[in-house]
Amino acid sequence: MTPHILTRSLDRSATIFLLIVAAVGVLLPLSNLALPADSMFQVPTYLLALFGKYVCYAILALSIDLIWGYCGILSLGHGAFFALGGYAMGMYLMRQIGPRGVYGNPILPDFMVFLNYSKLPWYWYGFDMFWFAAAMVLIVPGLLAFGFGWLTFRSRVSGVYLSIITQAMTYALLLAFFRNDFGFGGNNGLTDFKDILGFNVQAEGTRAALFALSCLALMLGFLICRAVVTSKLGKVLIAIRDSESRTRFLGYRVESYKLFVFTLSACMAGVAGALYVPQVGIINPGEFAPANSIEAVIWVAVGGRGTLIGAALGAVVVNYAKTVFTSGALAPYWLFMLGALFILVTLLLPKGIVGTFNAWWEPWRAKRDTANEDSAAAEDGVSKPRPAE
Amino acid sequence: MTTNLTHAIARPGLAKGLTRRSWMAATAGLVIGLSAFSSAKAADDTIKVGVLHSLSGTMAISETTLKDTVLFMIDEQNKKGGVMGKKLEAVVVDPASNWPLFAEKARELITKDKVAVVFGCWTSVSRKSVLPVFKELNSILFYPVQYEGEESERNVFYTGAAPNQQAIPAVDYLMKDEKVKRWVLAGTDYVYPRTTNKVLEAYLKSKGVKQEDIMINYTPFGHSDWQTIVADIKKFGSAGKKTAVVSTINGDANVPFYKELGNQGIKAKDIPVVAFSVGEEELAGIDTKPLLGHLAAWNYFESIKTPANDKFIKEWQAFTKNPKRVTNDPMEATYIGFNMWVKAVEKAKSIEPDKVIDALPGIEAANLTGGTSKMLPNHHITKPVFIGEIKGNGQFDVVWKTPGLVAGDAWSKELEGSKDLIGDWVGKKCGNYNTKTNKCGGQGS
Amino acid sequence: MPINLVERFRTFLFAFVLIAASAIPALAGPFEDAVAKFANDEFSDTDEAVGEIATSGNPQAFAIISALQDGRLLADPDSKKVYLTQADGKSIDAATGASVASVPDSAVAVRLNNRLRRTIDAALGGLTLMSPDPAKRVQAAQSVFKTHDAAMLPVVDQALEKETDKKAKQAFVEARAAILLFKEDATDAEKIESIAVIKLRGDQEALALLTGLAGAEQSIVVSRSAASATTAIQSRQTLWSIAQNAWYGLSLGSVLLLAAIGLAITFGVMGVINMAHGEMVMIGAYVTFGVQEIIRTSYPGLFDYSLLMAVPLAFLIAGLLGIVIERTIIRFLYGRPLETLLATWGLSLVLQQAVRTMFGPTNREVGNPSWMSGAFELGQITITYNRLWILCFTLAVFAILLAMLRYSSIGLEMRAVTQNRRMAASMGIATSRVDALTFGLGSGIAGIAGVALSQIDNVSPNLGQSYIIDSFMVVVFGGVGNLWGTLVGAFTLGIANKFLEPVAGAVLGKIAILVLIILFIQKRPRGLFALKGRAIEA
Amino acid sequence: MTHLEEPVAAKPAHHAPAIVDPVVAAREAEARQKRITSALLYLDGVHVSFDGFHAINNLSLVLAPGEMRAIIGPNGAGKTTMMDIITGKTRPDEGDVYFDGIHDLTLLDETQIATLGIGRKFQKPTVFESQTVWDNLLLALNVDHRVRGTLFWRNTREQTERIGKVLETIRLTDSRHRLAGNLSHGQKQWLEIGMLLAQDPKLLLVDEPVAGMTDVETHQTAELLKEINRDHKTVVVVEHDMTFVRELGVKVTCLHEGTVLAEGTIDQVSTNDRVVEVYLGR
Repeated sequence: MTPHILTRSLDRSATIFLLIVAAVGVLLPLSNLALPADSMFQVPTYLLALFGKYVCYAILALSIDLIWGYCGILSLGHGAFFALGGYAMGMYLMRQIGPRGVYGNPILPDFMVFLNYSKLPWYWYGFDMFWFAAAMVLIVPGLLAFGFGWLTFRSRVSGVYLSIITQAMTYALLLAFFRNDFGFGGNNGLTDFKDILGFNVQAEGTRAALFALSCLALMLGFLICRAVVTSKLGKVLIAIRDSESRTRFLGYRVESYKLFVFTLSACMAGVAGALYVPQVGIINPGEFAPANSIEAVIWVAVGGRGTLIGAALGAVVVNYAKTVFTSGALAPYWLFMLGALFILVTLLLPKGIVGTFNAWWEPWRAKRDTANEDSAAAEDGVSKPRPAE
Repeated sequence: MTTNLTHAIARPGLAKGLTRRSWMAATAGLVIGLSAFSSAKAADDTIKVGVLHSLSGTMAISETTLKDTVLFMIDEQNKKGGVMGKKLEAVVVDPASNWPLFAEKARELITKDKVAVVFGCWTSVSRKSVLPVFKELNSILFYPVQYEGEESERNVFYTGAAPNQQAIPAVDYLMKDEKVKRWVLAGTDYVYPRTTNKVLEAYLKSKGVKQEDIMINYTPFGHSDWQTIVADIKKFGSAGKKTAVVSTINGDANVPFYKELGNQGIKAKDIPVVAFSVGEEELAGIDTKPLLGHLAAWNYFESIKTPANDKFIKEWQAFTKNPKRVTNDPMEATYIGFNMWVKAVEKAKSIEPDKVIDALPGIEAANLTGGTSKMLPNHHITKPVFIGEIKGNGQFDVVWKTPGLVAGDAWSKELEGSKDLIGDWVGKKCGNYNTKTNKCGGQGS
Repeated sequence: MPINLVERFRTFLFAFVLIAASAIPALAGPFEDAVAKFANDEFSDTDEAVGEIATSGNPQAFAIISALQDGRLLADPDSKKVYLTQADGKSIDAATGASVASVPDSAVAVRLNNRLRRTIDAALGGLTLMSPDPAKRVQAAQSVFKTHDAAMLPVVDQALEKETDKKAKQAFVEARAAILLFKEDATDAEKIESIAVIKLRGDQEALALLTGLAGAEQSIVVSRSAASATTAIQSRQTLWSIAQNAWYGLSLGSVLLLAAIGLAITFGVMGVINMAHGEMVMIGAYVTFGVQEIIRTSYPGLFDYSLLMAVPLAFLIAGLLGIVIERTIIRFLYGRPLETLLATWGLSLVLQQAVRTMFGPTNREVGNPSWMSGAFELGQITITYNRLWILCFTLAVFAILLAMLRYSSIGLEMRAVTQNRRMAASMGIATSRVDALTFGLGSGIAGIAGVALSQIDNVSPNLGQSYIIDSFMVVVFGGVGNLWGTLVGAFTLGIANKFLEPVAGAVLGKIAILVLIILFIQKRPRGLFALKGRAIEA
Repeated sequence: MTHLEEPVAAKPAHHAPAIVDPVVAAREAEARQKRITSALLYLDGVHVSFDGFHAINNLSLVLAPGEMRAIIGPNGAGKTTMMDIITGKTRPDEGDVYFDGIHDLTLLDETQIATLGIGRKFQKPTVFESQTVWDNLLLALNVDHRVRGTLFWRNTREQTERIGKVLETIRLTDSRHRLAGNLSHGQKQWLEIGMLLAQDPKLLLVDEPVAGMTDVETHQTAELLKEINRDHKTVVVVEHDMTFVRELGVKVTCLHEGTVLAEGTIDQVSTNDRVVEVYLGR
């Protein structure tokens, strides 16, 4: 990444966002590990695990926002890439169990033993090595997205049609992974993990490290997204979103752009899934459910489509609400609240939380900043968009 | 489609006061949110009991009843004065049929709410999902549903049937009483049917049934178009030998399956279907007249006449204020598990998980069918097995039962991988002790 | 251990022939003892009692056994008395035949299990071989065909001689052939002739019989002839199974079409992605449940008409709900299809949970009216009435909808608004009213679909979810905005699915269909029946 | 009355960007050999139908390099469809479409055609509304349009100057930081023309450039187009506004029902009986 991309990507709010994520990524694990359990400021392991999950969801939300908010590709199957990344990591973790499984088989995971597998299926080879699994976390979702995108974007399937066939894709994968014959543990999925890179996945230190790592991945993902959307490529993506055929008549190969950003986004979703699995301790075909993908899209809508910070924020806010509402007296009504939230956000906050916030105070700020911005713009040749009235 | 959204693309410039303030406000909000989580502390005068059953999503259909059962049991126990002089307090959460959420909620119940015990889970995957949490945080889970076995964990007590307490007696009955020679093993494609069918296949073959007389069929969850499969069963069954269907079809798919059976005219007297996942609750959604005589194998039926069961049903219907509310096998399993836990706490004089876990094996509690179930060292219990025929009113008529109670096997003797394993948390302190190598498999070799 | 069924059947038949020939009145004594056994509440005793009563020759035998079959035979375990409730509601003492004023409360229906039901069938089957009702004679002959017991030959011969009914005669001929085929002392010529008869019958039972023959020792000519008959039947059955699969496919297609047709209106015509469409279907199913519940408690005689009443009601309720949804949510989101998707998804969560709160999370029972129960055979295809009616119903709904869009004024307005909203508005069409009505129509049809689906599927809060993805696939595959496309799409997918299922299994078949749809959309991005031209590019 | 352009002496063929498709290459080689035409744009015997409706019917049209042509015709005459064919949006059912004498446009897609140097302005002004005027022009600039090129794109003085020049030409220098969506209708039309200029094509297709403009703006637009044409660019203008067409003062083609009804000067065409009958009205 060349420096000019970096400077361009880091505006004020992006920098603040990164600083906050970094602070959370350092302070929460530190407080969890260093402070005594009865301290007021100690973050219990339970919360750390919970927030680790949110951070993974935030990465997934970022990846969706990149394609939906900036390129207008509404994927209702992004959970598939998330789940594939998760499975790749899960397979590594399964292989790490080794002879500590309940049947004590040094090679075969438990579910294979009781389904009478005589040897490891070929597609499980290599997953005992971390680097291989880590590569697969990117390659498998990336390849699927590339293949799917190559077919789809070339034949100009777009809009609602694309959304529906992405849904078909994840649904087909859901059914496939449910099959026990498929060799991924069927409905029970992969679970009962012991070690990651030699560290016990349940140890507090590992949890803290995984949390910090997730925050780091979120920062990195955010930076990559920012670099993409603030480059000229980002402008082309927005152009494609707003008028695909116009972009084509300007001589841009729209399908290449879509393919690039779709694949990038799928890889990010894969990373999110890979970080998610060791933290929640299970990966199961349920992650492929179309409902999950739709929910992830809704996080983005709630936070603010087309604002990367909003996507991450939306994921955290909605999941936090879900955590709160599914416990205690509100438990029977939480679906009402979640449903109402989605309806109200689309009706009353079409720009999402961050988008609305921007629209609300941007004109005010713009008035103050006009002078120095114009001079700055003239120099670097990149102009600043303003909200539409 | 053209949209007029705001896009934060590039906004260089100096940090302005307002942004900083707004971010500070957001951070403050986060901190308040955090403290809201950790503030709840267990009150000292009650014992908290966690209820981890889905109240929404696909599994709500089965699990909601069990949540009500636990609440009912707690209510009854509190009327008797609670446990060790303390009232019980239920903490209900909704894991929403979402497996990672099960793990999250289990963690929340144990760490945040500090519950003494959790009653919960239905599907195997939900149990697998929470298992590491219970192990890590050393708490107790009572699991009340019949399952595929092949598990014995220190922190889990299995009060539902293992395959040898449901599947094998049912097949025995069909072989002896109905002279069945040809078998269709039909199930939903997940672990419980897969394992049960593996166990059954091995068992049938050991009884001399040939491969060509066994048909195995798997369908996806919620399968609703049964035309082809029912026709196949019909065809398979008309080869001159007495045929039966052993169904491990899961919850939702059963209604369309039975409707199709009824409509295609497969009568129980020609091809009986014995099901392991169809109870009174499932039948409540079907007109059972065409299904007269099809079978189910359970450890409990609502129709069994014993004083304990009559009392249970009466009080349950009063508790739910619904005189038509049915009872079923997993409810009885919850009932037994709950009473065993109460006895174990009273025996251990503590709710400390370690003490209760050690106290539980050997505890006996009356079941609802006139016997006394006992917690075994492998954390499974002894249960009677009943075969019931579906009646026209949605209930079952018991046509056969085991002479005594059957001890639950954690590890199936019919499967290659597990025939030498036993679970013994009393003597060997091990859930997967290998009797051949005399080693505990799970603790590394 | 009870006496072997066939064994007893043989003795019984012997007795039957005797009775038929001499009609000697039965003697009292052992008969009363046999009847009293019913009161023991033991399956083995009941079994013995049935055998003894059937062979007793007592004129009450038929009445008692059929009462047992229907659950009209009550036994008092205390007094060991057995009562029989007659069709007119009056009760008699089963042993003596004397009327009784009232049956004691302690008397309960004699319990049965499957083995007993078969014993009863066999007993009644023998008793009905000479029944005056030809349908019953056919049934009796069928059961002889299955058991092909040589002892039955004289009775069958006798029955065949007297038989005048064409169908029953054929059944007896087949039964006789089955017996001869397995009779040890039958000649080869007789056996070959029998094989020819059985080959002509050509169904699964015939095949089973011929396969069974392979086990027994036969002369070369007979086994050769049996083998060729088997092959002939098998090849014929392959053809029939294609027809059967096609029927299953049509039937599945009709279900898909029914679920998708409302969506074809809201999504296809209006461009609204209604994720709550499945919930409209669910509401229709719950309306059916409600109607049946009222009928069950208040007007049980009207049960067969429950669906006829539920259809308009479901249409109205789901339709009105649709209009409310359109007015309160969707109209603010026109032109933003993806936002509509999210809002209606939220709505679907709310509706599901609302139904769960109101009706409970468990399945609700929706019964089949008598005209939708059972099946009939067409050649060798089994056609169930409920699926046949659903197919007819679906086509009727489709035709009415098509006619409505084409010929009614509201249909004209709907088409006008979808084609050019601004133009329609300037011509004085109240576009917002048309929007609401169109959405209401789509929702109402979803409600109707719920009525039909309640006949084959669960009525639970999750009902809608299982159809939503399939419905979208159908509409997209068929081509958005084209009702004919939806029709062809639904039947194509249904039939393709049913032909794939026997080869690949249900799960892989479904995956294959999804993959095929994805690939198909690459080839024709706008579906099977895509609109062409400039209009759609806008 | 209708007559085709006289064949001009063959010019050496332009070297087009490398096209890998062997079929295309073969067709081009064939075309070069046969020297189909020296015209910049050559349409012959083109047919298109949508579901049985004949949108274009045996259409033939030839444009010499550097020519400006006005196309008129009633609604549904096939004007926009003709543009769709030239720009690769619609494939003709039959007929030849050649650009620069060698490129068979029926084999290429929109992107390839745009890269060859054909720019198009739509009937409804289509600019990127959520981006600034500056960015709109930047996107149109004919620099590297590949993914990698745009991802690592850096601004250069030369590009800034080019955009600045276009901004001046279309008189939007002061509005360069405004969002395109906030421009007036006329300004959007101009911006779109400006994008065409930034694209620097050989052939400009301009669909109804003055729809919704004031008289002054219409006049200015005409001047602008003439200026562009003076820079040796070939221009096709589709327009209803006869005053505007007259002001352009170029050869006029009248389409009707997908075929050429008349061709010639504006006076010739507007006095043609059939044109008057179907289009101008009596």
